[in-house]
Amino acid sequence: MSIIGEEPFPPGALEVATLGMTMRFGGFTALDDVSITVAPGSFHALLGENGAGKSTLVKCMMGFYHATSGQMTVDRREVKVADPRDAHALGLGMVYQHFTLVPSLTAAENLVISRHDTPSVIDWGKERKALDAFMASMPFRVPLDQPVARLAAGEKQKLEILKQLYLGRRFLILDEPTSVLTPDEADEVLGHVRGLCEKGEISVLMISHKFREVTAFADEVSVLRRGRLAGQGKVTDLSHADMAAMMIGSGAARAPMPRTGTAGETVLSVEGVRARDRSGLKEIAIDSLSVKAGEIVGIAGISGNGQMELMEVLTGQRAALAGEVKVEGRPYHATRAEAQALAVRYLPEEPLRNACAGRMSVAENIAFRSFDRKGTGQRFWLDGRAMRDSAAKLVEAFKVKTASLDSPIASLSGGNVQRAVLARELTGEVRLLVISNPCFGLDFSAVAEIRARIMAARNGGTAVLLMSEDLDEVMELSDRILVMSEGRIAYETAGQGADIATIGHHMGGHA
Amino acid sequence: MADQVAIAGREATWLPALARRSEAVVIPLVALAAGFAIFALFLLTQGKSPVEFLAITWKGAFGSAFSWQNTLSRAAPLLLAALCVALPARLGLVVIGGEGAIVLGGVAVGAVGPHLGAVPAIAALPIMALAAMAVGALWIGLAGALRQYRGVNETISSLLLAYIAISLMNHLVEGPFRDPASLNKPSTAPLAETLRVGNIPGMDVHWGLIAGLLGCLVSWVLIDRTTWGFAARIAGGNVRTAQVQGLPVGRLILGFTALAGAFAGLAGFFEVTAVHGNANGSLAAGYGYTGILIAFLARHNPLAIIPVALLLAGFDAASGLIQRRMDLPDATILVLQGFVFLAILVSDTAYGRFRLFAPERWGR
Amino acid sequence: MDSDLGLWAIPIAMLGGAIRVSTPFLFVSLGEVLTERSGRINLGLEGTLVFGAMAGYATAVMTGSAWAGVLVAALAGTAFGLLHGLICSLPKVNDIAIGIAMMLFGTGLAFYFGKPFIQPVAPDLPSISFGFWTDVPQLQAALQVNVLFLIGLALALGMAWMFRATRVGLIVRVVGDSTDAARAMGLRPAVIRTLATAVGGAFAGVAGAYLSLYYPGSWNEGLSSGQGLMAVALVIFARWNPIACFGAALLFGAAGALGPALQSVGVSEGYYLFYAAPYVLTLGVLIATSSPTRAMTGAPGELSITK
Amino acid sequence: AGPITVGFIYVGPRDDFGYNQAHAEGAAAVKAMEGVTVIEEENVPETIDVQKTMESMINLDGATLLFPTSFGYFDPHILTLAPKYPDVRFEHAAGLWTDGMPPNIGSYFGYIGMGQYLNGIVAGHMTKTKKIGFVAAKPIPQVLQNINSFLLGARSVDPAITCQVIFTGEWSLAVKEAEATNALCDAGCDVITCHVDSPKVVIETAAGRGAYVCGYHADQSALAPELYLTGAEWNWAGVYPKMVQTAIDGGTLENFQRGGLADGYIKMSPLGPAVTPEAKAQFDATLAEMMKGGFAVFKGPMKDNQGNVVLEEGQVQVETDIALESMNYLVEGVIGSTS
Ligand SMILES: Nc1ncnc2c1ncn2[C@@H]1O[C@H](COP(=O)(O)OP(=O)(O)OP(=O)(O)O)[C@@H](O)[C@H]1O
Ligand SMILES: Nc1ncnc2c1ncn2[C@@H]1O[C@H](COP(=O)(O)OP(=O)(O)OP(=O)(O)O)[C@@H](O)[C@H]1O
Ligand SMILES: [Mg+2]
Ligand SMILES: [Mg+2]
Repeated sequence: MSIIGEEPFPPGALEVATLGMTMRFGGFTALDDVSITVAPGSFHALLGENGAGKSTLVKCMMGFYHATSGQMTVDRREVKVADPRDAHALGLGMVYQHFTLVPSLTAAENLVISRHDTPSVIDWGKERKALDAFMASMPFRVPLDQPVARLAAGEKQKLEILKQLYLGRRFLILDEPTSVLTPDEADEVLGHVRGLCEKGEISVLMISHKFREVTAFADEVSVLRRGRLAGQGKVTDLSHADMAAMMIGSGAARAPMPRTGTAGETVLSVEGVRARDRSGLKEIAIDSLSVKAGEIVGIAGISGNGQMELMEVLTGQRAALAGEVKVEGRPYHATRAEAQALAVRYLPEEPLRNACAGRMSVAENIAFRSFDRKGTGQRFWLDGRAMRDSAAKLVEAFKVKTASLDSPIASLSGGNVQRAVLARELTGEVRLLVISNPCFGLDFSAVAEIRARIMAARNGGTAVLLMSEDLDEVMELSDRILVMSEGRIAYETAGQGADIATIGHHMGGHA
Repeated sequence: MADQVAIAGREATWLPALARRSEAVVIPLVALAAGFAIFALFLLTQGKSPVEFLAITWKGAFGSAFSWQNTLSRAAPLLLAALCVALPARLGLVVIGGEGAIVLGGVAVGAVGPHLGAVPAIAALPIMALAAMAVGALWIGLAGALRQYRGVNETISSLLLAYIAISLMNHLVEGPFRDPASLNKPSTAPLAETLRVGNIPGMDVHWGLIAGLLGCLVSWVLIDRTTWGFAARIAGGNVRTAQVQGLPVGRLILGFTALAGAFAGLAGFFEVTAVHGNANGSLAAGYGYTGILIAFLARHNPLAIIPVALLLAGFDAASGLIQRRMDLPDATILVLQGFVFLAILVSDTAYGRFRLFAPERWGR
Repeated sequence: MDSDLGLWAIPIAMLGGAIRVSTPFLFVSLGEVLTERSGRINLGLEGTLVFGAMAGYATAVMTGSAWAGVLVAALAGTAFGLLHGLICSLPKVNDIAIGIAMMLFGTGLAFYFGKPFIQPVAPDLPSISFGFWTDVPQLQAALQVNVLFLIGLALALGMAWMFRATRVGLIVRVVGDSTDAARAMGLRPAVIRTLATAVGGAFAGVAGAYLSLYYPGSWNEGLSSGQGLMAVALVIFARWNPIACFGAALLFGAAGALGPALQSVGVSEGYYLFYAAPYVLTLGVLIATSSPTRAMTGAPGELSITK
Repeated sequence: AGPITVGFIYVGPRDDFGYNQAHAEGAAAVKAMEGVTVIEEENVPETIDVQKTMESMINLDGATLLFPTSFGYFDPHILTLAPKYPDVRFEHAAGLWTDGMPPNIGSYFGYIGMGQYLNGIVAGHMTKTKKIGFVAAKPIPQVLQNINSFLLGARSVDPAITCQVIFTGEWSLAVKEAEATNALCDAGCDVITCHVDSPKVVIETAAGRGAYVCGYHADQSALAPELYLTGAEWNWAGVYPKMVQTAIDGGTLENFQRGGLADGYIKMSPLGPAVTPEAKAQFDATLAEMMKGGFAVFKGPMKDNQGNVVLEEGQVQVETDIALESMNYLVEGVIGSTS
């Protein structure tokens, strides 16, 4: 907390700096002597692989963690931040990697309750007037009376940022703020934030994995590697390759992925499928969609436009009201027997939530596809030894880092969970692979590895349907690109030579 | 993450395996002792001797052949009642209405039994058992079906169904199924002597105990050693995952709740055939509710149900002796159970805290 | 005295039953709403209620004041709630299981310490006659309303307002819906949940005092026939809405009065089935209002049983 | 005869102002005897638990005389254990020992219906609405006989009186008993009695509604001093010491034993302050008649409340008539049904 008796900070953007910040978790050093200065009114980017310590650094700044050693200054005054409340009092705010809005509260309630001076009894009439006035001064707005759970992801992200501005923060930390936005929306949001920087109202420290955003909006960049500061500089002085080299060490430039073979027979075809969406109010409608062997069809779109529902229809979690899904010409209902007979595999998003049982062991999780198979027949008695043996092989082959095969899979890091799931789903013959956001929140090298495996499957003749909110990913991998908007396929183009701007427009529903 | 290395699967030797497994035995035992210790303090405030209490409890529960048989007799229905909670729990369902399946299972036996006079016992007993299990399966399966097809929370529906079942049982045994000769205790007609289930040879404990033990064993094999059980564990761990894997979650829920109900119904069968000889209001003896506690204490592991049920039955068996010898009220044993169970459940928090039980952290 | 009301006797009896019987359900379910809205479940309120009944009665016997009994019952309930809350703040502890153990613990302690209080007679809580306008004695009796019932009604309305328009109410909802969001706001979820559980326990204690000090108005070991457990179930039925809890408690009380009322007008066959009416009714409404595809509306996001 | 250990088992708490308390008072009287050790257990359910409790008393405490007091302990629990322990004497309240049952079982009870008849006489004098009420647990013979006796006592005053009965379905269920009492008051009953294990709730609730009350099982006058008329009480303290003494002396206890007012098995609570002189006069006269023994409440012609003739003209069932113990009807004038 600031020292009593001192003058308050002058209004406007703050300068915030860390000096020799070190953080140890037991014997493990997550942050090692990191010094970063964010100049007042600047837009500072923080890069680094997963686990590099980015979140740890900002959590120390916000008072979630207490650094083992090191100091922090705000406008050149040393400050002690014991908990987030202290940080807030200083004018520091943070938008987290995962949403911190309260789903069942309305946007208005979320805003008002996050204030530090919320009155004991809230006069909603007065508050609404103030909120409306605030909203009117913002370049983008969000419906105030809806429970947040009903907002689309993009709206939630906007609301997160609005909330910080509403709270009058003068130093803003953004932890991967654009992962759920369209490029247009991302540009809009970050552009506005940058505008505030330029006006001298706030300073920003943004964590990101997207070089494009760093180049477009940031002034300065710092790169962490294994808890150490690996490099720093003006954005204008650095190329993408320079930044990548700082992140992963000695210039491990990636070769473009080889793409071999040509598309074969149609494997998946979806005709006239209709299904209710989560809220039960809207419908998704896929008139026609097909994927051929040896082809990756990418579906781009902002989250909340029906991709999840389509995935659920394909995995059998959601009943289709009409239409037909066929695999290899045969009607497909996603039963286990069909999936096994037709070699259909899935990689749902957020693998720990959708593709694993967190408390079961790594070996058990890896066996989910095969535990009941005995050659081509069914098995009744479980074979624990065979499960362990094959899990051991796969853990090795897919380089899953785990303390033991018996560790609960929830104790693995995000990237390793995804590797374990890949190991399970890409083993054996795969004729159709349905994927959703496979690399969300993963680092650079993990992303490269996973994309390579998907490409390898394609080259081996697998039909791949890839739904991703990461446009770069769709562009990099797809042979054909579809855009999903408002529950429909709004646009189709070949992967080669696709125009990112056009796709972005269709994603936003204007075109 | 320097300590996390890609490992080969063959590292397991007996010592780490033993260490990992012993955690689940050592922690509850220590907690049990702690619970007793707190209770001892309570006794001291009441001016009673904890040592004497412990000695009498031991004597009444396990101290002699008679006491053992007393404990085992009481444990028999508890084993089956606890399975009724533990099996659905493996699927992530909290079913607390086993009492309903027990009483209706008993009523089914009371209704069917008197009509089986002409059937030889060898066939009649299984028919009665099946009737009880079918009714129990139907009752708890109904809670499962409501959950699966109507999205009704199974905890509350099973509780409501239990209250409904008890009313139904009372209505039936005092109305349509009442034996007019049952005077002061309205009951169904008494079962023929040949249709009574007797004691295990050489013991004063009825066959329900064996059925309970077998039930636990079969459930354990089912859950731990078969692909069905594995599928159920996946669904219990994460139902979305199970759906994506194409596992028949609905059928698993129906199957497991029905099986759970069948075990509870079987408890009703033994209450009627081995204890009462007819169905009457005493079927609602609260075994179903005790079963909930046992299942949670056993962390829904069917094998762990056995020692936990014995512990509870032992407390019950000792309760009378404590009343008589120490001039303590009958509720003393409830207080003891409260302390002990809270201690054991609180000890859940200790799992994973001790390096001793985590071989991967040895030598660090 | 014209006392033959014919079939009118049934609705009047159900009205009276609703008012008399609903109060314990109301208090326990309001307490549970507060607790569950903060993201914790307390299945042990049955034990708290029984202990509250005993403690309240014992205090009233010893002090001669029924209100002192209510106060002590509330304090005892707070203590049980606090214990539950603190235990459940420990990582990995299962709150459902702890609740079941607390049920046993509370009941055990109540029976243990309650033995000497089965015999003595305690003063009753006062009630207010709202039946002055009528000279039908049945109606007058039905409209004998205990002060606690009115307090419960006020509490239900107050809680609904609190969740909407006070800082405390919003904070409880935040904590119950998203631990992460609460942490990010600088709230301490464990502390808030523990406090909400403690206050919820106090409500359950008062519910017990109503049973022992007003209706039926004596302490014995069979006093509660599962009101505490049932009330916890009613919370799901009422979708975590305090005003709906009031309605649910009234409905449940009225349905419970149906059996005796029917017998009193001569419909006496199959009374056990009428006694099941509250449960059948609750289950029926629950089935009718649930849906397999929609998540339960109003369920706090951090609640273990609806996750 | 040496010292002897006697066990008492109760189905509820032993101070319930009712059934269990009446027995516990008997046990207390036994405790006061020389050379007798009394052991007691309360809240023992009618399941395998009671069998094990009895065995535990026999095996671990050396009890040789047991008083398991609840109705439901008899069949099958006592019948199961008695052959196994031929040297132990099982004395059961209300059981119906018949030839062929083990000889070491005794079943004893009192003609408490007489007490309810006396309750009815006072109620008949005191009721203004001509409607009296009865809260009953379950429709078993003993309860039906009590209800019928209560009404017949009242009808001996005024044949226009009716009795409303409400069954709660359980021996002890406080809230439902209170609701039943309220329903009776709503239906216009102004004198109320009951047959449940613990009458405290009924008495207090009825008195709270301003109705007169008649007690049952034990003396509840302290609960409603002004409105309590009288009550039918057990007098086990007068019975049990005699039985235990017989056992100590090596005498034989009857397998089937019954007694009434004259034998000191039951007694009436002192008449309350509200009782009118006319009521007192008829009460006293009838009581004196009963003390002679052989009193009959049930005399033909008599119909049940379905209109069936249950006793022909001239048929008389005196208090000792065993047929009374399987009564399965409610007499004309009782509003209620047996199922
Ligand atoms: N529930 C848990 N129990 C034990 N350890 C855990 C748990 N959750 C995470 N960890 C450990 O904490 C560390 C951080 O996990 P996190 O998901 O942040 O990894 P990461 O740095 O993002 O790695 P990746 O690049 O693989 O995603 C991992 O080493 C993981 O093993
Ligand atoms: N609470 C903790 N306990 C132990 N280790 C931790 C903890 N939090 C973080 N770590 C470790 O510190 C390291 C840095 O983690 P951090 O979350 O800061 O990474 P990050 O750079 O933000 O990664 P990402 O891109 O996945 O967000 C990781 O290896 C992680 O395992
Ligand atoms: Mg991070
Ligand atoms: Mg990560």
